[in-house]
Amino acid sequence: MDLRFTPEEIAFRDEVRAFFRDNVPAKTREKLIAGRPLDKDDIVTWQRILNKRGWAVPNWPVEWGGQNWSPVQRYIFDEEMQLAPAPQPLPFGVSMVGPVIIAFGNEQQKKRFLPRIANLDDWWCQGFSEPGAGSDLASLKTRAERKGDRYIVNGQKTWTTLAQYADWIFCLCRTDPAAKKQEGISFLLIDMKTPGITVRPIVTIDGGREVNEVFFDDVEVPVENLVGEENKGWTYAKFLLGNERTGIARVGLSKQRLRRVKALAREVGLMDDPRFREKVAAVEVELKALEMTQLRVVAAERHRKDKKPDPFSSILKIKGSEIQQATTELALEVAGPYAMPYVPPQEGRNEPPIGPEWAAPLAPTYFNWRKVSIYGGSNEIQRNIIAKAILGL
Amino acid sequence: MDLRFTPEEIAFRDEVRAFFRDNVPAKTREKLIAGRPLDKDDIVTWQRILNKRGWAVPNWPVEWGGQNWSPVQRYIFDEEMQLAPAPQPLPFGVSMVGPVIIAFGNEQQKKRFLPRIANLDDWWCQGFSEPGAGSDLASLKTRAERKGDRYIVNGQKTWTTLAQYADWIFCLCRTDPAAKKQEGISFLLIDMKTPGITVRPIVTIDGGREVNEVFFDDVEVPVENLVGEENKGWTYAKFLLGNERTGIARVGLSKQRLRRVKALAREVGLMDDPRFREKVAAVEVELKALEMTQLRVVAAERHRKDKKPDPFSSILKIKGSEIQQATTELALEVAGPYAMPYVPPQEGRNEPPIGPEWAAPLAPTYFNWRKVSIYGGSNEIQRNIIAKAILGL
Amino acid sequence: MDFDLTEEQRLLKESVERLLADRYAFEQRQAYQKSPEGWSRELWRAYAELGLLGLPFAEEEGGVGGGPVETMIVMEAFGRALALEPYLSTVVLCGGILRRTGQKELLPRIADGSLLLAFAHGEPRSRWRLDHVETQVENGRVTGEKAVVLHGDSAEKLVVSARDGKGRIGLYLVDAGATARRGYPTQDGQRAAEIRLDGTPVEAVLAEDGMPLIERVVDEAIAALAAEAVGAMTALQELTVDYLKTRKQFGVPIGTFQALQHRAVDMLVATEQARSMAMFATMMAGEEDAAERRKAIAAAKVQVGRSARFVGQQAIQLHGGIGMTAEYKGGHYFKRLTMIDQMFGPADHHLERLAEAGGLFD
Amino acid sequence: MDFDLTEEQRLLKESVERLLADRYAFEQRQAYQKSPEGWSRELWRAYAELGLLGLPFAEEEGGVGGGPVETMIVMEAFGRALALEPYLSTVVLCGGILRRTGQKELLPRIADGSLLLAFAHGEPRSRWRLDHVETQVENGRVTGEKAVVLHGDSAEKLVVSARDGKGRIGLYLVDAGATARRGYPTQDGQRAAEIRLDGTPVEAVLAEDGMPLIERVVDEAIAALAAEAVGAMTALQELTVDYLKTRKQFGVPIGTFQALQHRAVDMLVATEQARSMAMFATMMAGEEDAAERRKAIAAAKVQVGRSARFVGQQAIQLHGGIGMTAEYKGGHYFKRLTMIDQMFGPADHHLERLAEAGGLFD
Repeated sequence: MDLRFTPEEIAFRDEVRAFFRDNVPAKTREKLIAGRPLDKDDIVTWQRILNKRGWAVPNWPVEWGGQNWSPVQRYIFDEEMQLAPAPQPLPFGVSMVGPVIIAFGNEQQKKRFLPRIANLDDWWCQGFSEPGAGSDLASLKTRAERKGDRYIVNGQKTWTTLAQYADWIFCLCRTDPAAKKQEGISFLLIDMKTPGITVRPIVTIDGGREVNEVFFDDVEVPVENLVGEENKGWTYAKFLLGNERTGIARVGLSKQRLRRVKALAREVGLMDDPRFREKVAAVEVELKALEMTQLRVVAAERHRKDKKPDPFSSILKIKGSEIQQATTELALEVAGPYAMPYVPPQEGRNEPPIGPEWAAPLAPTYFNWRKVSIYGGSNEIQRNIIAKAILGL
Repeated sequence: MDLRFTPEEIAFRDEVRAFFRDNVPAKTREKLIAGRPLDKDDIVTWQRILNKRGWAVPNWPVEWGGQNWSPVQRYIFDEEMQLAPAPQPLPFGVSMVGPVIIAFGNEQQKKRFLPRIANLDDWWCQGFSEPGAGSDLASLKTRAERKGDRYIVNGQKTWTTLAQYADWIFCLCRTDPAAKKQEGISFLLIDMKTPGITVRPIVTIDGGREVNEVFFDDVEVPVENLVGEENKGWTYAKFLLGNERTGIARVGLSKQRLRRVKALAREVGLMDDPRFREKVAAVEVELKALEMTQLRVVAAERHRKDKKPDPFSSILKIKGSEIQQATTELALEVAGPYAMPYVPPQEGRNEPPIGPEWAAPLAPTYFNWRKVSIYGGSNEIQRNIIAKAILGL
Repeated sequence: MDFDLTEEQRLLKESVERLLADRYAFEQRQAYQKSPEGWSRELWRAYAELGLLGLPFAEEEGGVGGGPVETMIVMEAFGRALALEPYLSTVVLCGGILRRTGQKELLPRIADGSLLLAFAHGEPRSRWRLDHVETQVENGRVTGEKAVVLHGDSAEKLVVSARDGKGRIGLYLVDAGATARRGYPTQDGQRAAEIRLDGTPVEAVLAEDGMPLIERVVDEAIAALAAEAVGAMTALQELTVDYLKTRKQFGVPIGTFQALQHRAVDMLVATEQARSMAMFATMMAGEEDAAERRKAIAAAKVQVGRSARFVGQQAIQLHGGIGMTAEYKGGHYFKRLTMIDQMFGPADHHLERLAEAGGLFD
Repeated sequence: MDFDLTEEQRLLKESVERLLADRYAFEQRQAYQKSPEGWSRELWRAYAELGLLGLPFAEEEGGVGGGPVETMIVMEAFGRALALEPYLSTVVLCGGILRRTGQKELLPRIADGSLLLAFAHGEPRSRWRLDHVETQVENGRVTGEKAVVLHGDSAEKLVVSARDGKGRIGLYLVDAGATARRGYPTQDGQRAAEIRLDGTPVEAVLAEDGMPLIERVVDEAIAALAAEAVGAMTALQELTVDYLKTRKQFGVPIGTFQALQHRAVDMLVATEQARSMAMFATMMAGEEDAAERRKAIAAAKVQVGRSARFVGQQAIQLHGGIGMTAEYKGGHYFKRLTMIDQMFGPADHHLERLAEAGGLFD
């Protein structure tokens, strides 16, 4: 047992850190620090910088551009990316549909889609949730009816993040309505330009427009866009959702945010207040503990024989989301009265700010960040998973 | 709406306060302040002082010694008693079996038992819980078999508070084993001197011996000791448990404890620490809110048509127990390292104390007070009650 | 002790609630918010007709002689409706100052709805400190910057705090038109403004030594906000319970899951504790002993802020995604509750004050 | 980075656990506790045979040259077993001081189990301040009072802190028999003593300027206690889950109730967060940069204390009445965890220290 990084791991960290320091575009970095939303161009540009360096899809197999890194290296890479801060690659392609295609897709699909995912030539979005299927995802209703060499898709997806930019959507659709709930679901890849698809933005309480409803009205999908076997989509979805949970602790992001909170609090004199200082320190302690917990999960990965997600990752989800939310509350307190003005992010770039410029995004970030304990399997669902899978209750 | 006491209510408060100030025996008062256990004599003496003044059983009907006070007067009386501090009358006679006998007993039972309860000539204890029947009280198994003019009682009760001093026990027994769970239960009054009764103390984690197991081995109980109708005991028990909840907020007790915490904290210099000071203030805020909530429940009593317990009293139980527990934690922090020595309460009276004398009972009180969120219907059960009765879930 | 409303209070409550039920449905509220002023002039007139705008004023001042309980009733109803009008600024804060500083001729104009005011006190560097005033008054002219002035954009007159040559913080009435204002919406859909005064002439000296009065009206405003928060919390808590009863997942209403039931119970408990402290604040808002009053109001702000935070966050959590959408009322309650906690300083700020002052029980 | 135990560490863990499983069942533990000394000499000899008593000492000092990880392994097992022996006092605290102050001839006697020591540092008025020492040393004699000295009653020698004429806090070895001692049990069934020194002769001067060493060994002791707490918490958390599976109410195991399931999950999460911080403390216990080490150890004490409190309280709550009885193991874990939180200062005390030192991330 040696709980420190090896010299090799430190060398790797330094390499990664230097790359991020030198290559994240300045305006992107500033937006991230300020908590202002990135636009499409920021995201695409960064993904291509990563891809050029060979780091766009490090977790994929080497033949598709992966890096064969150890779990610790992957952890270091993610951590440094958040600390830089650099934009985290959109998960929909790189961490969700990509691994599903790699694990369950056919050769043709791999060749067609994977390189374009790595370079963000295709922007993917996720078509899982429906108005009636949230925590109970398997009760989804969107139909895909086989007609010859096409599926005809009808139904509605919701909470589809950044669908407004998307070229493709991966969808869970019901292909056998007679089958039991989890059975009869298929995993389809759908071109967003297909006729019959309508995207309607959902305005969120922070004023953001990052999620959407996506309606399917007799949308024709070629059968070659089915991943794996028909009616086996639930298996692929579970595989995907398991992958989703491990990255969600976001230790680096929370570290970066706490540093910023402390810097701003110093600026307004709030770090002289023992009460506030201790509130920050309490979150730091939780975060340090989470970091160690995450490292333990990462280190344990090499002992795992199956590819199933470690139920311990549900702990990372619960604590990670709580800590992220706590950092947004601390920031709100730092803002003081200037938490109140609402300055829409799109407009007003030429107007002077109201109060200190950094204050404007803090309340919206607090509001918006309530989502992290809801999405990706709500924290209540995570507790159900732990109760069953770890405690045997 | 006028949220202040009326001049009459203030006059009543002053009268009660003066009586407590002048009549609580000094050694009893000192033990209460220090958190040391009272002995039997302390309790009996005080009850008789109250009885002499006519205040032993104020909530009973006037013909049995009651005072016909308004709900606000009763509140003031309880509050002042806790603030004095004076011992709270043992609930088992005055608040539990007494009201049951008044509501459901026959004339003979009333004459026989009520005056002796008021004067604590009979010490009562409660025979409800069983090893297998805690939160699920109705699953109790103690049998009472009718044989001529007697019941033959066999079984076991547990968590019987102060049974070691008791003259009588009121018991829920199963008289119809064939009936459904809540039916077939009867409410029996049993003389503790009857052959076949064994009392075994349960030592608790604080080293105390206030609770017991009570075993019944072919115990003969005359049928005249049945309260109300056979097999209707569950109704009487629910009536009793509803009464139990209302007094459980113990606002006056927590106020008295917080004052003591602050006084001791000042003594050791801890009130100069903003962190500790704010922890105390946070509990004070909760307590003030609870006091107002209790007053609202008290004031609403006169609008209640039925005699059923107000489900709002479950809020009083939850918050009251949490606050009481919080005060014991604050006290533990005040003790500092001198929280650690264990000084048995019985012995060592002649030895000098270890550290400051006030420190010794603080950790045991913290340990012991964990019970208040368990007994009288655990806080989880109270949440179930509120979810159903108030929220309709 | 009497928690029952008097007949007059009951009638007041019913008429306010009826008005808001009729004319302040969520869709209407959203339309008012999107209008140029960000609130409804029409409703303002309706409030005037109901006597709400002169509620705390004596009858000879065009008012109805109400006290803190009446204000509590109205604010709780506003909280439920998420009302947007400048009631706190004009009636509670500025009305509270004017009726105590001999400006009786303005009160009837507040009461009849023809005069809007704002309390221009906070400054860019003051945060929550009431005694941090850099704005100067000299020779009857005021110069300085005022920050996040609630409804400062629509006010015709401003009550401005400023420091005189002797270092005293005074209160001065100025014409809002004689200042440079930049209005904007707040996070919860209300309005505020940044205001710059540059030798703005004083119309009336309200108080040369204004700190005690500032503290007093801010305490009254906090009591009023506490009631508003309780209204919003109650509505949000009810909305959440309704959602738990109707939303189905796994084939059953999600309100059948015990963990969610218990959370809903904790929301109720938090709401009731806040209601109790809003009542306590109402009871103590008129307390003449300033030290006692301040402790009580601070305590109420602590409880209301903590309850607001818990109820708001849990309501969003229990609603899942729907609670995050702008078109659902729940999220707007959450935002308003968040901002009420912030206004005049969040819970922990007041806990600090309360603790420094020795706490509640001694 | 490597969280796996080495082969030697795995063997150590197995052998300690086996020993305790065989000879430290709860009933045996209660018997040891009731014995006059309050712990088991026999087990002490068994620890010596296993090499535990010389764990941190070099081989030439009669030890096995173990580091913080080895101590963590042993302490976690002790936590699980609720072991009563004076390991922390003799090996971790006093051993840690003696091996750094040239007292190498005593180390083999600790290692072979023939010498018991206690760290007499705290005083009646010191509370948790490490630098509050009123005890005086003058002309080779020590005078003063030492409070709540862990296992001070059975120790043969004491490491005493005392202030010299220059105001320096030094460390001195004295014969325990030359002091006036009053031993007593602690709340968690361990032992401690009040000790009075009245011109007690110094046997050896360990350090004239001892504060850095005091801080260092206390940090090591906190790291060791963190591991012990994790052992106790883990066992208590498992005990609770077992109880939820077996205890029936309303015709079903109470572990089927979702509210209790989620509570059990939160206990697990708290335990795992504490385990992580115990590891962090272990990793940082050897850190030479005292400021960094102190922050890390303070952070670990915060997390361990908070987790211990939560797990302990919830375990009792979920057990209901049975958890309150002295004859059930669960309550003893709760008491031990409560006392570990107190030892060297509770969680909030260390949070204050950590915050004053600037926090963890910068």
